[in-house]
Amino acid sequence: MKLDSMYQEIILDHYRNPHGKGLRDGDAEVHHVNPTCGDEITLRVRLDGPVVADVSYESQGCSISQASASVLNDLLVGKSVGDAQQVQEAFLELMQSKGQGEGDEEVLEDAVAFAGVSKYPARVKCALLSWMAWKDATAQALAQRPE
Amino acid sequence: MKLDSMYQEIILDHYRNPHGKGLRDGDAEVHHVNPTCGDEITLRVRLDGPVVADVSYESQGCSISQASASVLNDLLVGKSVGDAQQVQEAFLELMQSKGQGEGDEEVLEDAVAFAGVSKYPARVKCALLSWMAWKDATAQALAQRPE
Amino acid sequence: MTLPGLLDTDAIRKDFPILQRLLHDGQPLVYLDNAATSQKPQQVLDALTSYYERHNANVHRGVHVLAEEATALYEGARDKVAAFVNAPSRDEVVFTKNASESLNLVANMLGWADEPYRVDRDAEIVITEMEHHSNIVPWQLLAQRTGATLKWFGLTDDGRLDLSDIERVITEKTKVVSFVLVSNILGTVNPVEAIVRRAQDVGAIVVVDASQAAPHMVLDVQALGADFVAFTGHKMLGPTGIGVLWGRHELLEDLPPFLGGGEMIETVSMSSSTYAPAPHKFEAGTPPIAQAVGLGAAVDYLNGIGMDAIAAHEHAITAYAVERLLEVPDLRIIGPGTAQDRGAAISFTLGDIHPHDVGQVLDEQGIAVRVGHHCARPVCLRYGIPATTRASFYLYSTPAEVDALVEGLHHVRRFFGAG
Amino acid sequence: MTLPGLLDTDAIRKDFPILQRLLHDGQPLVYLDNAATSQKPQQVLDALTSYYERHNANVHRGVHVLAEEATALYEGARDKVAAFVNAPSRDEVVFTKNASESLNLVANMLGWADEPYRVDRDAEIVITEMEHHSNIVPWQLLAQRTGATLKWFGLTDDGRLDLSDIERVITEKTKVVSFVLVSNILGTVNPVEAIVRRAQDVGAIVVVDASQAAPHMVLDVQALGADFVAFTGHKMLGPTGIGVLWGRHELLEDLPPFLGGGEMIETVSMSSSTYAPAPHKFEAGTPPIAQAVGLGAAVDYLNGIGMDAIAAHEHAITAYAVERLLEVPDLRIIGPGTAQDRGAAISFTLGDIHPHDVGQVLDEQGIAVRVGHHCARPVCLRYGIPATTRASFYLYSTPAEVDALVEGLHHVRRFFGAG
Ligand SMILES: Cc1ncc(COP(=O)(O)O)c(C=O)c1O
Ligand SMILES: Cc1ncc(COP(=O)(O)O)c(C=O)c1O
Repeated sequence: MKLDSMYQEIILDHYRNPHGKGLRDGDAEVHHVNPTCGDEITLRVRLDGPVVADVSYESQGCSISQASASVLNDLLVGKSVGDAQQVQEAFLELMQSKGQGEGDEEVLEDAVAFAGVSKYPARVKCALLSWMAWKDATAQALAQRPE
Repeated sequence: MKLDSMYQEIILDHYRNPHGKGLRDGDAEVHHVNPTCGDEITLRVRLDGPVVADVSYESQGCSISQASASVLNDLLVGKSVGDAQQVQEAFLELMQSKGQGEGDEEVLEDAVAFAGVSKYPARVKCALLSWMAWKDATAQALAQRPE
Repeated sequence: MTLPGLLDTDAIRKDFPILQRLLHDGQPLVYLDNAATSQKPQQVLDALTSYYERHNANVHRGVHVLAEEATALYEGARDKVAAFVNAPSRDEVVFTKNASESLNLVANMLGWADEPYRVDRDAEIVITEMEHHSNIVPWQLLAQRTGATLKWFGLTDDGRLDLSDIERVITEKTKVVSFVLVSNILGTVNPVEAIVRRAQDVGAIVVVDASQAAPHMVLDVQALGADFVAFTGHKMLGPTGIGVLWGRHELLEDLPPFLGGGEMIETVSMSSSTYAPAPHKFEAGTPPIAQAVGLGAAVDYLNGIGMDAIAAHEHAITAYAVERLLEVPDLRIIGPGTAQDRGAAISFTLGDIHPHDVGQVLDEQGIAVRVGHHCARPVCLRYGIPATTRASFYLYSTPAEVDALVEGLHHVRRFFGAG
Repeated sequence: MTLPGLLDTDAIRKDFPILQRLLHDGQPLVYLDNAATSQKPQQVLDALTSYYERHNANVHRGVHVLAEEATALYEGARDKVAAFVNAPSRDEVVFTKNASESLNLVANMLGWADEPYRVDRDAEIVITEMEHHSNIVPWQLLAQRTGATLKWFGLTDDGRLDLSDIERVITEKTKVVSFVLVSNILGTVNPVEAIVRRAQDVGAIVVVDASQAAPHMVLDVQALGADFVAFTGHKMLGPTGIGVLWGRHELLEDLPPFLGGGEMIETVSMSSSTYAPAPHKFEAGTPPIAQAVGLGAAVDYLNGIGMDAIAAHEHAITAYAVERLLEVPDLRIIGPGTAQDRGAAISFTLGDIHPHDVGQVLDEQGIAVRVGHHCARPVCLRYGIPATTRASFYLYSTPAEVDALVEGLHHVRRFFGAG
């Protein structure tokens, strides 16, 4: 069944047991909405020197957007901001691949499971919601830093 | 040629030599425009007791609207207001007949020549312009009368 | 499965080419997204094609054959729509691009109007919590831009308007009351009379959003008693790109224009202009000519079946659907729980499976429903849910499609490990 | 008759079903009313039909197959239009219902904007005396409603903009300059650069009405240097019911919305709403989906022929038409008397025979021209004439049609006893 390519077991697992959910202290907070479907996320980023110390979030949405936030938390927390940005870019590229990309498992780990989502234009935005929020929040956190 | 049914010789004559054109004294003046084509008329009505003493006008427009004003002047001046209104109604009915009406020559005289115009929806408004202006001006002139 | 009151859907479905389409691996299309937009019968497509192939020209102002034919077709469509809603005069029918434009047109007219119509900082505007965004945002913008106060009727737990405090909501300060006749998310059919009576008592203008009514029931603007009625072509078998605003003649005459341009003028000079009489005053620029012609053909088609018969068909399907949906475990209908005073749009939640996921898995089975807030987010907020899944029916919907939906929902539950 | 630069009109005309039509007693249609609206090739009709027969659904917000297909087609049309006008970003292309709405949209945005864009009582708005009513009335309304002052460039005797006092017309107070790129009545192609330069010097927003340019020449919004460019689908082989507003990204982001409703929001609650990013912010309600798809097909068709080739064809036809028309006694061209810097619309008067009569007698011969003030009444006032007869050409026009027109005009003169 074609659907299984989108709803990988790994995605459903993250959806049922999201990692790192809940709002904790952060250096910057953003609220993003997917106006085409109403999914929402409030996301905070805490940086510790060059490192993404925490990404915490409260969100509402479908299995794809929820699982994606959970995977993001897994992948980015603990990485340097630069490395995390690379992961974010790789994920964005995968999502824009219209079902063509497979994703580099070295970089994306569990997130390669989203490859199948990229075939569904309406769901790509769900998958990207938390990643765009993270990008925005991180930019704000960096901008606030004293020179 | 079908066109000849619209451009009766009589219409072209009135167009070339309009009767009663020019503005003279009146009891009421109106300015009507045909917004779909830009034809314009300024028309004055002078009443003398129950009688249409004069209909004078300045106008700009096509052969149909010009000839129609000229025929109107011929037909209505000198009639009682009541009779003139009957002629106006008969003309309106003819114009709305979509090529079906012939017009009562007893009532409409030269104006029956416009029967062919009623086949051309875009030109019906040209033919009616002066008649609607006359109706409006007469109503105003009557309304102004001391009781 | 046959139910009393059903139309001959076998015959009707033959008129709709898209209903023959197979999806995915040969699944027949089960189109249950009619509240979003309807499908179009061959008759409407033919009207469009024949307009473009034989008569296309710009309307009004032309003395050549094509221009006269196009004008007659366009104005003929106005006659058809006027008759369809029982308008006292054809001049009360304004063609717009969609219902949203129709509603914005009213809001803007009232903002720019002179007294007694003018909505200004002392005025109150009344809407309801179940409005489509297209009947919320124009009034929010008007309120922001004039300083007027926006008020609204809340909702009861079973998806009805709470009119218990009608005297407090609609007051002497109320200049306009705008509400939906049939909700696109809840399916509720609202009690027009009570609202209109109160609005008239205080001298407020009444605007009815009939976008979900015109396609599905007899719509009689005179019986409604409203001042303006808005609806949209694409939901009633017509093309996209055309909407309707019906308005009472005196109001259309008195109120100022909205969009300025060609067609809506009487005479223009550089320093000032005068405007054509209604409806042209409100139709700036080249109108949606082919779309009006297509809407006229849609109206002919609907009349051919009969709006009463369509309403009866949908009522039967809706009653059946409500009954069968409630068989599905964890399914909660958002809106009236019976077919009483409700239209053919049924929103629901399915346990904690997100509507996006419900819709996706149904789609895989060829079943097209809509998921989300259906442009009525305040309703979701009111009922504390992020979104709903909505199935909505029309004259070509069948009980077998209801069965397919129910079957599909069982599959959804199994897929997400809930069944 | 062949002229250098002509297209293969035999082949092209086969694509246009209506051009095969016979009028009256078997007269072939000579369609010279292209400035009012263009005819549509089979390719555009097929795109419309196939949209409705296979893919029709409401766009955005849908997870089912049809909704995804319809969205891809609609947004794909935006990509095509963006490429057609060389827009830096697809998000700068807003779909409206026609050029008139596009122009009203800009006028309204500027009226409701915050500083520095806001047009208020201290502001000056500059247009020209050769504008279409759709680029006059919106600015008159804006001026009336804000107290701003409306100013305009006059015309020279040979139908050009009189820019001699440009420094006095466009001043530090000027907030917006809106002008037509190619006049629909005079045919004049205006000198964009001089106007844009002066407008930019004083920090004014520049709006270009490209309704008569987009169909006929390469339109490159980046080269133009304007802030907004408006045009309309039906004049460029597309359906009725769709227009375009291109706007610079920052402006679309900064300026407030116009129509409110579904599709244009980010999030709505009863008390307030936030708006989607451009272009959706300006597309309230269900958009003209099928019409956008049709316009996309029209753009494909135009690209297939090549806008340069189309411009060359029309230039050749126009030069030939000017030359031949001037052979007709008492014929006076209103507008530039040569094909230099002019489009393919040629207005003229014929002695004192009223244009309505000219048009009627031409129609009898199957020749469709437009007569009247062409929604540009100030031009008629300027040249002291009540109206003109206008012949306008397009990519399917032939020298033989010019000959038929000239023959027809001789007949008109004979008919009214002038020849
Ligand atoms: C120069 C010009 N501007 C604006 C318009 C208005 O276009 P539309 O009627 O499609 O809104 C037209 C055509 O009528 C035009 O020729
Ligand atoms: C109740 C209601 N009102 C208004 C609208 C807006 O209609 P449109 O999108 O055609 O403008 C819709 C449909 O989307 C609707 O369901």
